[in-house]
Amino acid sequence: MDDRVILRVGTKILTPFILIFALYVQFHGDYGPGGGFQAGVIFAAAFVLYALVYGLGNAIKVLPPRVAYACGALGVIIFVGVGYGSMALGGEFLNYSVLAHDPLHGQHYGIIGVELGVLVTVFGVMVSLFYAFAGRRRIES
Amino acid sequence: MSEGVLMAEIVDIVLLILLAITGIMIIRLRNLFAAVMLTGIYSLVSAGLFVVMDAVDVAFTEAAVGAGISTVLLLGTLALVGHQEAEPTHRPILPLFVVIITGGILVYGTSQMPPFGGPDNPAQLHVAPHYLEESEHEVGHIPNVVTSVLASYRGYDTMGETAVVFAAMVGVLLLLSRGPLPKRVFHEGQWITVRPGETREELEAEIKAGGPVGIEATPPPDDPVPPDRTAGEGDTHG
Amino acid sequence: MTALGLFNYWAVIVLMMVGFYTLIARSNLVKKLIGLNIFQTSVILMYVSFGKVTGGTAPILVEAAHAEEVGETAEAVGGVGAEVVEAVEVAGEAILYSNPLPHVLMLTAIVVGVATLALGLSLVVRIKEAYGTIEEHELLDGPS
Amino acid sequence: MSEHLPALLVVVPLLLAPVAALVGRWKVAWAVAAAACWWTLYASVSLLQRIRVEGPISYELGGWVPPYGIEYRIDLVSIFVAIIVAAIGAVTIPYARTSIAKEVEEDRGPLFYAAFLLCLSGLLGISVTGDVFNVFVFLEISSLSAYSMIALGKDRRALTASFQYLIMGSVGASFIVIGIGLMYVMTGTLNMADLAVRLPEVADNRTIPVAFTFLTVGITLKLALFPLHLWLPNAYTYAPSAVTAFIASTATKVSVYLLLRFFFTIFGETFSYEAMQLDMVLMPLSIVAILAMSLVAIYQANVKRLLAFSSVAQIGYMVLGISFGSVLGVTAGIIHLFNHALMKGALFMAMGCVMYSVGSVRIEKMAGLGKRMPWTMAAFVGGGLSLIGVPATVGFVSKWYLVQAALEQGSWAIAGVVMVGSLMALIYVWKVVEVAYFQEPDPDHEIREAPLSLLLPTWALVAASFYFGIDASLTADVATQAAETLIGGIQ
Amino acid sequence: MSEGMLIGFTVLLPVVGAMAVLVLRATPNMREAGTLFAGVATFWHVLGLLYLVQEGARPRLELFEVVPGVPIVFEVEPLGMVFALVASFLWPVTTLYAIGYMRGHHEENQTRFFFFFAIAIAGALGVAFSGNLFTLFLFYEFLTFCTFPLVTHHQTEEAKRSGRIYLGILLATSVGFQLLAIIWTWQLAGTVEFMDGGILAGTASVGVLSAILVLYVYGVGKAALMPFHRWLPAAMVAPTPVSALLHAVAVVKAGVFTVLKIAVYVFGIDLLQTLATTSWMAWAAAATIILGSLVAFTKDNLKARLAYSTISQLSYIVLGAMLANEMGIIGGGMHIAMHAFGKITLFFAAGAVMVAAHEKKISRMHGLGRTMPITFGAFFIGSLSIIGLPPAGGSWSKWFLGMGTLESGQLGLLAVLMVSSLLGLYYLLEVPVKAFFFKPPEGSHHHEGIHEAPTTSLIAICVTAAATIALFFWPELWYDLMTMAVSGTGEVAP
Repeated sequence: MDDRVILRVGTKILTPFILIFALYVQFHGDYGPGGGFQAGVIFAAAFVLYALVYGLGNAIKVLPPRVAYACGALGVIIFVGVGYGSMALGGEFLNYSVLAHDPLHGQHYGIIGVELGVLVTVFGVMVSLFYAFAGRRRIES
Repeated sequence: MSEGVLMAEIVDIVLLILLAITGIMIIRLRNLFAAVMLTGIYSLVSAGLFVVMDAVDVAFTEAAVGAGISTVLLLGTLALVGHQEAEPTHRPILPLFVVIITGGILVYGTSQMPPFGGPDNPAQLHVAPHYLEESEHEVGHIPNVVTSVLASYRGYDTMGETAVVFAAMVGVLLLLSRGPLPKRVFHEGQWITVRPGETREELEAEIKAGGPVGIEATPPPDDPVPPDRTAGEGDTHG
Repeated sequence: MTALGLFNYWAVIVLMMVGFYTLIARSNLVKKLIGLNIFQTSVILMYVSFGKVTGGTAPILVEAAHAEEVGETAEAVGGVGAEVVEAVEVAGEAILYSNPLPHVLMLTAIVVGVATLALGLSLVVRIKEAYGTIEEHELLDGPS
Repeated sequence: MSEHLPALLVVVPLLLAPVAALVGRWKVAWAVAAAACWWTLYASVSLLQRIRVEGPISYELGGWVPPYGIEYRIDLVSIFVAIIVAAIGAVTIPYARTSIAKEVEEDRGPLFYAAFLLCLSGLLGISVTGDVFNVFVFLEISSLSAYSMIALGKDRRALTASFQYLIMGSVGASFIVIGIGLMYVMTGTLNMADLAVRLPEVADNRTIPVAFTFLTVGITLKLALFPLHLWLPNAYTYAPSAVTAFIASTATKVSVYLLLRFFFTIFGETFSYEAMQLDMVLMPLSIVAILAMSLVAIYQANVKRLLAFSSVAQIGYMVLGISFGSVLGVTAGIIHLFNHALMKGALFMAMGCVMYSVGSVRIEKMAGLGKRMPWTMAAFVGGGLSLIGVPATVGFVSKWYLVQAALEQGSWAIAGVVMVGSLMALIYVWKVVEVAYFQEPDPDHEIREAPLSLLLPTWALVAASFYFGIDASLTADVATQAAETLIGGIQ
Repeated sequence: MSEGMLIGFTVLLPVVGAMAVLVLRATPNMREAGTLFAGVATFWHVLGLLYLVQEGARPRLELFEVVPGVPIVFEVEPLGMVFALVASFLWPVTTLYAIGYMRGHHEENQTRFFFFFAIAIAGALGVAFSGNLFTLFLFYEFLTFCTFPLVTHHQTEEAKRSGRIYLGILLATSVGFQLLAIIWTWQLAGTVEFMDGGILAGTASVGVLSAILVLYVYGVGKAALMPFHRWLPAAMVAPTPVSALLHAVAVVKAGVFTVLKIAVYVFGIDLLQTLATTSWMAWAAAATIILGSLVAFTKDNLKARLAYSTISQLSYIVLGAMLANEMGIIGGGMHIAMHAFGKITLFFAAGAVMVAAHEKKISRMHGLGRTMPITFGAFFIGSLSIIGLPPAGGSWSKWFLGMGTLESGQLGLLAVLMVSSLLGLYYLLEVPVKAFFFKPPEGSHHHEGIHEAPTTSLIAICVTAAATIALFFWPELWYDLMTMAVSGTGEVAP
């Protein structure tokens, strides 16, 4: 048990930073490399790290598989929803320009929206995949 | 030619050679754990190569996905299926033939291609300059042109990509999840996770027995990845 | 024409064929998927090579942001803001950017690749459970 | 609303897929999926009407002008294929309700229907898009969901079949991506119409023929043209019944459409047939496919497998028509897309009924089914007649055009091959009919007719295969116009 | 009622009859009454059409287009009228016979039998009235499929085997050759309409057209030209009424009728004369005539012998068509009717013997004529007609066929006709001779307690036998119709 203490404490300290980094990647995507996809992967990575160190059972307590699964589906709905929104406002599908009075603002909102969708989906999917593989044995036995 | 360009090209060549060596090692190795690790390295090296070739977004993603997620998934699988590859039963003449033909055709096809890195290559001339020059006015102040193309010009592709990821989740869960996902329930003052299909009676019996309850019952908490599975266990199909 | 010429393409083709060979020649299903992974990564390399412009830089319009900054500063000090901005933009014209389009496409391709890999691996897990082996020749010869 | 139909056709199922995945109960998920399927049928039919009046429709996704943004470009060929996909989806979904409930665990229902909708929207997306990379993305959506649906079959061989499909499908998709990349590097564009304009200028460069080769090989892998068909028989045999019916009637059809799109719209007839000598490759392959695969089908003991091999042979017919490169030949290919979807859908659905009631589709288990399951077997006979090409069925119409196209080229030997193929179809259909009608049923085994919810969709397809066989003027008309559009190039 | 409606009605009536059979299946008497009624009504409608045709009209009914340019269309012309008259007249007669036979033989699944029987007649009428090659092909195949359950009626292993041969040969020839030829015709001529004088003249080289002719003649498997004749003896496992109506009248005549129709309306006599393969086909038919007769000789089973006799006689009609002159075609067309009446009489008689005496083998029919005089008397009359001797109708058609061979200068073919008739003289007349003049073997009891066939069957036998004789005295109807068909005008040639 002793040799794991450092690992556990380290993980506990590290996780918030990873999450913040993910958010940075998400919102800095406009200026530098990064975006919803990368951020989603990093989010998921933080979680996977937690699960690896603290065990799957604890991870499931923090983030039940159902929630991860729902995230995976929800992100797609958000993305497609942005498309429907622009359609409802009279533009083509995914034409963000109509989302605000000013086309450039509209574009900005739209991009934030779809990046969020990507983030949520990728996070949810990656965690779900991890649960599916890692939890394969235990759920059945 | 500036010094920086020359430097970049040398790095480029070195990395390519490194990749080739890694690739051939992956073929030769029969220990799958080692192969998976090398695959991760392969991804990392290629991420480096992407950086050299100015594709920072691709590099970032490749590092996160290829070296990260893919490796985790591969390792998780190896833990379930074992990690030793069998000896080959016959010499793969036909695959070799196919590969040589395919590669030959590709080499032939690239032989008259505009040279690597030429700024006047057709690929650089038609659509791409529009993104570089106009995105500022059309999409707004987003310096990373990759983001504006990804999210706006070709946002529909990205939506498709999201759907692909989602499809993968659906597929994996269809294949690997056993019954409904485990549920969290509030039971006698605490949250517990209930195994899918577990009836109230079973749950109560477990609680009465005093042992661990629900999903927490089975896994030793410090061993996230289960050991190698024995053949054909548990599956009633077939 | 650079020193690399077509070498870059051909090296990528070699990598691609390494992956392709692993994919079709190997009997172990995990190894096949690894081969597929290498194959797809090499395709990504090929695309990115297509987009590379020698002497170029990543398609992030740094100087545009910079120009704005300079312009704002210039305006703040009551100088000839517009002219400064223009000057910086003209300088920006000279900067070569690599082609962003292949990068965008390949981001999608990476995602598709990992999605395929995940699905393939889950199939491998199930095959192992159902047959007790993940060697293709044993699967084909084994009892049906 | 109506101006957004091109996008809505694809994104409605795409939106409803995660919705179906989120609802807890499979019945609700089914209802969501059914709504999406029927919507796509409505949308595609109304688009067809519009296109027949107004000509091809272009829809700029995201409001970006092509070639900078992604364009949906729907002409008669696209919408014809989209209608096939949507119609088969709309018929399969009520069938799936009963059939999937029996073959797939109940709690996976929502996931299954999500996969189904993803597959549907992927296939529709391929058929209407005007952007080559978008083709790849939607191809992957449909493929990934197809792999997972196929793996759900009860038999453990479904898993290996799915894996094999995954490997070959991914190789095909990678080849397509390589082809697209090579085209892009020479033209700088991904838009189909734009490519069609810019490709001829660089067609002398070696890169373009190689791009063409990779695209052709990649697509033929996906459409299972002999000898790249190895994934198909297993996948069709072991997938759940409803999945087989859906995939068999749509996935390969969409791939054939891609072939048409690339050959005619993008590369152009002159390049494909004169510079690349496409006919010299496709014609022999398709002839071998017709003869060899029909022969293999005759010796199958599993009827779904038999039908799968027959599918490979039938794909040979479609490609044969395309390989002529004439209006008549392409018309034959296109019309056979539709016709084969109808009859194979019906046949696989009938086999699904047998699977439902008997639990096996091995031929020896079908003894006496003519008496025990009269409606199912009558549907099988109906679909079988069409497969043979008896007049008043859709199969006849296909053959009519195909033989005509062959004779137009003066190749009576190929016309003969088509006829011989029909006769071989007669033999393998007959094998089943004989067992079902002339052998006495096992008296110990209580077998009952399949429920109405399975029979109705099956019979809807059988009836359609007779209706469009007796009055083919609509399909023939659209197919001819579509072929003329393709060969005439982009208007 | 408009002319078009009349055609539609005529073709549909048997279907209505079939439906009636299904509805009335609970009470056999009502069921059979329904069939009979439908049969008489159909015949009545055909007569109405006959009247129109004799007036020189060509009633036409065009339905929807199957593929652009190829509609489903009916047109009643004299040649089709010949076939339709024969089929629709003999249907109620055969029904009458079948009532007695099926009950006497205690057959099972009688409802299915009568149902498909009626449907088959609809198919035959569809073939007769078809206005283009496509419609003809459609009903031709329809006929194949709906007679299949009749052939395999007993569902025994033997029936299954025969059914396989039946369907295999008929479909293989029609799909493999005939359909190819039809599409080829469409490709060359741009139409598949039947037209006076043909549609193929001048559309392609003589070589190509010759090849198409061969495809057509062998493609019509129902004409049973050797080597595609095996299905006909195989089909004899069916109950005798089926053999009688379908395999002496409806199905086989649909085949030779198709050959005639193609010869007259697709190629045209003039074109036919110029083709190299016409005389080859004539000789192929001649070979079938001789070989069929020789095989008939060797058969001891009465139905098998009649089957081979049918193969031989069908080739007379093919021969008539391939003579490519007016006399030949008139003879061929008339032989459709003459042979139909003669052969159905023979089959009826054979069936009657089976029902009454349970006897199939000719060698065991010694002396049966004394207990069943009417049956064997009718057999004798039928034989005369097939051989071509007066006072039976068959002599006329043979006469014209002979004239045709003379006109074309093919004396060899005339000799074939003669030889075949001589063979027929032996293999057919052997039966009544044995039945009437030979004594039953000593000590055998197997003829005791045998009476004539059931009454309804007997009536049918008498009707067809009488008609066979009547045809000798009044052949004008058939001659006039065929002349109209050949001359291509509404006028009756002198």
